[in-house]
Amino acid sequence: MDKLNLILLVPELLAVAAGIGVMLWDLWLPREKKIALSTASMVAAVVLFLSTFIPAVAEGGHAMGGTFLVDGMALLMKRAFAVTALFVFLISREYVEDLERGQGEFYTLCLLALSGMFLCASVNDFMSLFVALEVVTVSFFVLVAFKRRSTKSVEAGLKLLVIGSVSAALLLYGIAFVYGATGTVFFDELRADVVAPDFIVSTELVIGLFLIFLGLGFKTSAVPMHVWVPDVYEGAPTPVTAFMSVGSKLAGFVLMLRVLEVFGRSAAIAAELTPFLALIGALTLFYGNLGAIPQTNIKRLMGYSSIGQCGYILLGIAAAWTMGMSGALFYMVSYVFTNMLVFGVIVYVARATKSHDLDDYSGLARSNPMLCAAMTIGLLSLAGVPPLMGFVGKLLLLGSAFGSPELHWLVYVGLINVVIAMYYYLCVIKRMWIHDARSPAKPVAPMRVKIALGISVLILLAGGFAPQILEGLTAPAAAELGLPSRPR
Amino acid sequence: MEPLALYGYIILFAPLVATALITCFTLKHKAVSSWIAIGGMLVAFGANVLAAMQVFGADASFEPVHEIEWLSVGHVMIPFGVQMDALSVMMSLIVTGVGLCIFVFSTGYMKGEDGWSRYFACLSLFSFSMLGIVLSTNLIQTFIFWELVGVSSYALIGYYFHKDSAVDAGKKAFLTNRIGDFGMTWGIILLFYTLVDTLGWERASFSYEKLKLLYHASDPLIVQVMADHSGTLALATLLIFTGAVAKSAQVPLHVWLPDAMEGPTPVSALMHAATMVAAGVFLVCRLFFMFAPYEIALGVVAWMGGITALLAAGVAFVQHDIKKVLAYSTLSQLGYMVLALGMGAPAAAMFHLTTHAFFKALLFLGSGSVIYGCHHEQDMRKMGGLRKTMPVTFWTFMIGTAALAGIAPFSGFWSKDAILSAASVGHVPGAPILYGMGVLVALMTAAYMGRCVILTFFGEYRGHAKPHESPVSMTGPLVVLATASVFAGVLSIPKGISEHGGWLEHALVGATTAPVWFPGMHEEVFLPSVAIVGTVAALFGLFLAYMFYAKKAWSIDSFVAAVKPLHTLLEKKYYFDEAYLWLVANVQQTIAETCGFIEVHVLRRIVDAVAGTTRWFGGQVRLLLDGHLHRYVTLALFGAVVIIAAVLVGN
Amino acid sequence: MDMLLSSPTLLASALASIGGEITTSHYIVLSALIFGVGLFGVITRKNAVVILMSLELMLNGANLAFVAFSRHHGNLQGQVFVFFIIAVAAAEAAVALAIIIAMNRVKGSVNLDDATELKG
Amino acid sequence: MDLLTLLVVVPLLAAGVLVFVPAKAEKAIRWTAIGAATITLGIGIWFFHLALTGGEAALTEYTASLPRIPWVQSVGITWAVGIDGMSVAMILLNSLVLFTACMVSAHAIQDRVKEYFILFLALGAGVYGVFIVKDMFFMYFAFELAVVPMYLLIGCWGSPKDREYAAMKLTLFLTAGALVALVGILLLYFKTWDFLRLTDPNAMPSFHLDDVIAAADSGYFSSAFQKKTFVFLFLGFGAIIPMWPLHTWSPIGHAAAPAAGSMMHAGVLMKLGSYAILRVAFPACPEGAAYWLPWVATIAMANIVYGGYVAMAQKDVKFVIGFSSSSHMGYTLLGIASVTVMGVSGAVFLMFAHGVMTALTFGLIGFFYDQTHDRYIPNLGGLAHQMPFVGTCFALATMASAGVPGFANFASELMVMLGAWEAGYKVQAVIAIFGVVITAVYLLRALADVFFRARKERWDKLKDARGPFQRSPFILLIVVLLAFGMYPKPMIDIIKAGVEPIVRPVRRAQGHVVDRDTGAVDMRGVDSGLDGEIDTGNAPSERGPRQQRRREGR
Repeated sequence: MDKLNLILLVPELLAVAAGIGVMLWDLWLPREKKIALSTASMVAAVVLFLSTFIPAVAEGGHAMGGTFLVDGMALLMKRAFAVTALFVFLISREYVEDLERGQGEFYTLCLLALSGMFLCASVNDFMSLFVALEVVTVSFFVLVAFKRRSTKSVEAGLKLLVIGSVSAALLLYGIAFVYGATGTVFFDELRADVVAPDFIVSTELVIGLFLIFLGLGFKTSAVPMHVWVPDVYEGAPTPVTAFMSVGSKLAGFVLMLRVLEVFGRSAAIAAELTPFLALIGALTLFYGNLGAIPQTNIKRLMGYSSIGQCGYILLGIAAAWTMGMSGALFYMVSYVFTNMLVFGVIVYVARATKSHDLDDYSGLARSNPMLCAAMTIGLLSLAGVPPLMGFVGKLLLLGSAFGSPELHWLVYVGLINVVIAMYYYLCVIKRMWIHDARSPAKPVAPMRVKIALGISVLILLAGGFAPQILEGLTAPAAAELGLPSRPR
Repeated sequence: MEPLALYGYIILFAPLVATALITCFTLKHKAVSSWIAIGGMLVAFGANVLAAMQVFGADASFEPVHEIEWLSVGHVMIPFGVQMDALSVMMSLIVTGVGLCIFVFSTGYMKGEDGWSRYFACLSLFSFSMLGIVLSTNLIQTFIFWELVGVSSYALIGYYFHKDSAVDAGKKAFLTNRIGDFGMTWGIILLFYTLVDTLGWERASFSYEKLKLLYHASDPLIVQVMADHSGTLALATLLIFTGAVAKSAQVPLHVWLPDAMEGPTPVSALMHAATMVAAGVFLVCRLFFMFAPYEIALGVVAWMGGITALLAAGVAFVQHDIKKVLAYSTLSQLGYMVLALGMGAPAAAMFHLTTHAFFKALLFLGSGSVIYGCHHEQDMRKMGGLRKTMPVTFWTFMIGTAALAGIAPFSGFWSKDAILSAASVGHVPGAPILYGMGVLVALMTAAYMGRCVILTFFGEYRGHAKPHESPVSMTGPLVVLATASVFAGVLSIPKGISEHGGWLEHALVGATTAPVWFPGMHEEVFLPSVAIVGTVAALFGLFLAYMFYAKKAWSIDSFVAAVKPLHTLLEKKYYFDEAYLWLVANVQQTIAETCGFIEVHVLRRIVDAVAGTTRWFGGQVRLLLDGHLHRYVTLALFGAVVIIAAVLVGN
Repeated sequence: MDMLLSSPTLLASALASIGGEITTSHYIVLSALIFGVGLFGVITRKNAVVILMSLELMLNGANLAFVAFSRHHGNLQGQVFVFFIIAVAAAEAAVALAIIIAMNRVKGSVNLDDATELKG
Repeated sequence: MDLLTLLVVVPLLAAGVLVFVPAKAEKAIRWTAIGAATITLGIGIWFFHLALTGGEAALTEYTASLPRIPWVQSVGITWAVGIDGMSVAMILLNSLVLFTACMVSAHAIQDRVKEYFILFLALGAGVYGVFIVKDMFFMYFAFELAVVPMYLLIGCWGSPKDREYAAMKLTLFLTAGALVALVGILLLYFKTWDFLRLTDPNAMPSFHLDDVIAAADSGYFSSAFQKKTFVFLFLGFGAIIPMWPLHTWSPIGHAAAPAAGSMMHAGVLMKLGSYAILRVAFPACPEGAAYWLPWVATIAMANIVYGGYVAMAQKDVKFVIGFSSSSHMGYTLLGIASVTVMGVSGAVFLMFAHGVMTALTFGLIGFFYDQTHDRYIPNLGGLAHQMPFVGTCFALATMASAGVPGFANFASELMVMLGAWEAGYKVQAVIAIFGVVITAVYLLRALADVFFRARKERWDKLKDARGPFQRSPFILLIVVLLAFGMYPKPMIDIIKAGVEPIVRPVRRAQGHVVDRDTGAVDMRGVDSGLDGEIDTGNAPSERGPRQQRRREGR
């Protein structure tokens, strides 16, 4: 337990190393060769992905005196993060090329954020939770404000910063309460304590947990800490938005799952948490999906949509049993490919039309059928339409919530929102397929991106037709979490 | 399958085969089509004759019914088959025989029509449907062909589909019959399930033979049960009768028949005079055992017939279109038959049906020949003096008129006499009145036919185009039918005259007789008084026509002026069409418009409103983020507080 | 402030021991007050720098709570935590100042009311 | 792989292949699609033949021979397909419509052919899926799979006027309906899981219908639960039928869709709802059905009459047919509500007949609309002069739709009426009979005003359907209608064998004596026939389970 066992941290360490390495190499590279950095980071991402398969890592266990845990969920999510990073590097290449300066920093920050996400997947005490979270957050402060000359970018950065810090403070205060109530910040001890027969659920603890979930809700863009999302999604550089919409969101979720996993073991605490999470989930669903309807900017639309998507995962978390966890993990993984698909298209359409207006997408079906197909499939998967991955995830989440009768109302809310979401996604699809092009601009995507998009389309279809493949990974990971195996 | 049944199927399907062949292969080759059609008819007729020889032959040892399962679910089995008893064979002989004449006639009349093949295909289809009704063994099968007859008549009335009048007439015929079919379906279902509820699945059935067994049952239990539910059963019977009312054009569902004259004349002759319109009468004969037990049912039937006969005869006076005159006379003759049925003399009805088939077909073809000869002129006011130019047509037409007017010894006399004598001794309420109406109608018939003949064939020619006699293909059938009209009477010369008489009745006994204990059933005898009254009436009618139109001794105009209101009433055909028009245009259409309004302005609005509301909420939600950071933070923290408070209060 | 009020046991003990010797509750009340003041600052002030200061105040509120609980439970976890918080806060502050400067560059002011380009 | 699965795989595979065919190779694309459709048509006919020769036994045997392929084990999703008399009819229907629709669109669609056929095949696969699967998850899956292609088919190839509104409305309505049904499915799912856990404490859940039905048969589902669940299932699937007043999406959907689109939509898509009700709701919650169906019968009445009258008020020929469809679906509902083997078989047979008939109608309308670009009846007229073949076919289709004997529609509607009366819904039955009159009114009007009357010069440029390629789909459909109409017994025997086990539990719930072996349903309790009824003295019709049931039912 208390041995260092550094081998488990290889991915994290590699990530940090890669970040620093890129930064240093950046110093030596002449201006025109900087493109190599992009290649380097792609390689790094691949290496990081592979590093999670190192036998010692893959078999999992504790490290750093029990403050670092590698289990099924951690591994799964680290791989998801690595894939996300790879996607980001793939679609950001042109964008970074156009930067007059600071290519190195961009990749360094991305890699550092990635290391933070890796850490989030494996935290096993509140201190590392906080630190890991902040590593991600702070890197994103910078990334969002990366276009220092763009008022939008800076404004987005500032908003993210303030709201992020406030939520961090809330989180800390919550942790403090939990610490006060239980006397420890180590998850292993907490896991043991909460199921102890003499454990009493004090109000401090409950409030503390509420605050913690609010604080994490900032990253997962859950109501009420979602306020930053639309602005920042719109203001940030598109690749960063992509990274944030998946990476930092999932980091938040993996932390939520972790905390839930720790405290949810005790039925008493779960009974306190479920209504809270359910309420948040319902509000998030309505807020995101209703807000998305009138949007005319694709990135803003995606911002609201990502709020809505968060609501569905909260359904599974509120249900707090294995199927919910499994569904949440499934959904998170499918979310990686879905959102990356969509943002991949967004990046290259925006490069052609120089704006993010929804009407840029009119007639895409004729001007670039391949991108149009990818976008359509991505949006449909977000809408949860079979035979796509998103549908299965959504069904698992709804199903898990449906298991416990007191959450039926939440499922009805979820179903209503499926229809609403269907509407605004179809509005985009309508533009692409039915309307005629407005601008002569013909979006084009480089081959590597085409391949990436193609692969993720295939994965989405595979995840729809043969969900058992992915489900075979998430189910055991969820089972490990030690939550009840049937609805409460 | 014994030969008789085989004949049945041949009779039934020969015309259908003809239809199929024509539609699939020979639409382009006119001659071939017509020969295929006639061939089909010939085959059917031949088989029919063979069947008749067996059925009416010396040894009556044959199984009349052959059925297969057409559809069966649970306890309900709907059969399909042929019933070859005296009634059906008799009727099918008429259909095939008259049909054959008319097919041949058509080859002359339809010369140069481009829809020739279509015409013969439909004609064959009609023959198939009609024979189906005649030979069917059960209610559902009858209903099936009942509808098919309607369809083929729709197709043939609307033969000239570029003419609005023809199209609308077809529609009218179809819809009027649909109303009848509505009642009929209802009646059939009601009857069947009443029997199911009372006698159980085993005994209930659609088949005529099985039903007849029930009605004739001696088992006291069954008799008891049937008696208990006589009300429902009578209702069912009358509902089925509505089908007959529509098809046989009885008031008030008669409106379609006059318009149906829009079709080619041979069609009018075959369907709207000889066969199809008689289907109703035939059906009642077939189901007579169901009507017989119920005084009320018979009463309704009898009165409906009487009224129709009278009203139609009235209108016939004021028609100028020669075909319209015949159409209304057909109505009134059908009324006669129905009257006979109501009086409990199905045999008499069938007798009249037979003779009427011959002479009315003859008259229609005659008028067709006239129209053809006058270059498709139908208005009698533009004719006259044709007896010189088209002698054959003239003489045959005269024979037909005589028969229709009921002048002895022409066939019409005997059949009409049979009906009148049945009426004179009938048991239904108000029988004497009906008898009086019958006599009056006889008078009127003679009168308007006299008018028709005089206007058409006597006096001076008032038309422009030069009239000419028709080709043999047309006159031939006329002669054949004329002969039939003269001698058809022998089928059932009453016993009083010759001991061999009453043959038809005896032949039909098996098929039509009601239970022994039926009061209204009446052994047909020769009543001299009735014969005399009838003849006098007819002669007086002819005399009137002569005085008014030929001798012009009395001025028709002054007479009309004298009875102005009556005349307008007749000209307006008692305002039936107007009434229906009002019903359709105002009631029906209003309902439709209302529903349409609800659809568009209520239901659709509601749905759109839901969508609109959602969109509105969307618009509101997005206003929450107005760009001011400190409001964001406030919103977030306020939200947090509210949520936490809510949850804590909730727990 | 709110979350303190909604935590009755603490408040009760705090009020009970007014005038008595300093208990954990006093520290918690104090920390809550500090946190609340910071929060109030973030909500009300428009100047980015002041907001940054308020944020630091909130974090320090949390720090105080940790230290107090650490003493209460007699283990050092809380105090260790505080070091982490201080470190992270420093990093955050650095980035924050950088962003504020950038804003000052592009907008010529650090007033949040000038940063309302993104909305809806 | 078994033939049933092939039904889904072949179209999907074809669609997958088409993705990689260059968009310019239109001929190849068309023939690939037609080829796929033909294969499935062959399979459909094969199954029909199997049922014809072997009867229900052969089908059951075939189903039993198929493995349950576990799909997502932890959630209990299995790929399990099965076939019975009912699905045979529906599969045959879908294969016919899919094939003819492919043929029709092969010459009607000129723009974005590749995308069109990819979506079209996906749609077909989805419909097949619903008809063959025995796993509720895949039932929902397949249905949704069919909906979205419909959106794009209508949106991209529909008539420009109202396609966006129509497509959006249709998709949202169908999705919403499916979701409501999903609630019902989930209710069943968890209840079944509880049931399974009774025997084996750590049993896995299951979406498989057999497990659900086993639980239902064992009486594990409380009456209250069944009533609740049935509402969700019925409303959900009912919106797809479409049941009044949830029908507003349907007529406008018909109107806006391209010819083949409306063929598939009216031909098969609308049948999914009633099929699913029979497949899931009846066996799973018989008591719920027994409780709610009297109301359903009344709604069916609304469907028939209201739909008919609205159709009468329409001036757009596609709307006329669209509303007539929702009117005809009223008969299906009535047949379903009757819960007699007669009525339900009639409903299923009607689903088949109406599917073929309406496919024919929309195919023909599409044929002349592609040339006239006008559906407004007063503008049309006399088209039979220019296109006699199409006119004849349309007249036949009209007759079929008006329930003229000789066409399958007549037999099925007659069965529905008999069934409704048998079940004691006399008023509804009479209304249904009257509905036939209404139908005749508006259909004949449309026929006369579009194809008959004087020739109009402005339409002289119209071309009639020429050559086998253009004519064969219409002829095929007509032949099918006539064949099954003239001698319906074979088809009915197949259908009723499949329907009886579905009807049986509901009848038992209604308190009838049911013969378990033959499935023959005795309407009159033990004392059928005369004996033992007279003894009681009072008239037999005053007693017997039918009357009792009616008292319970209402």
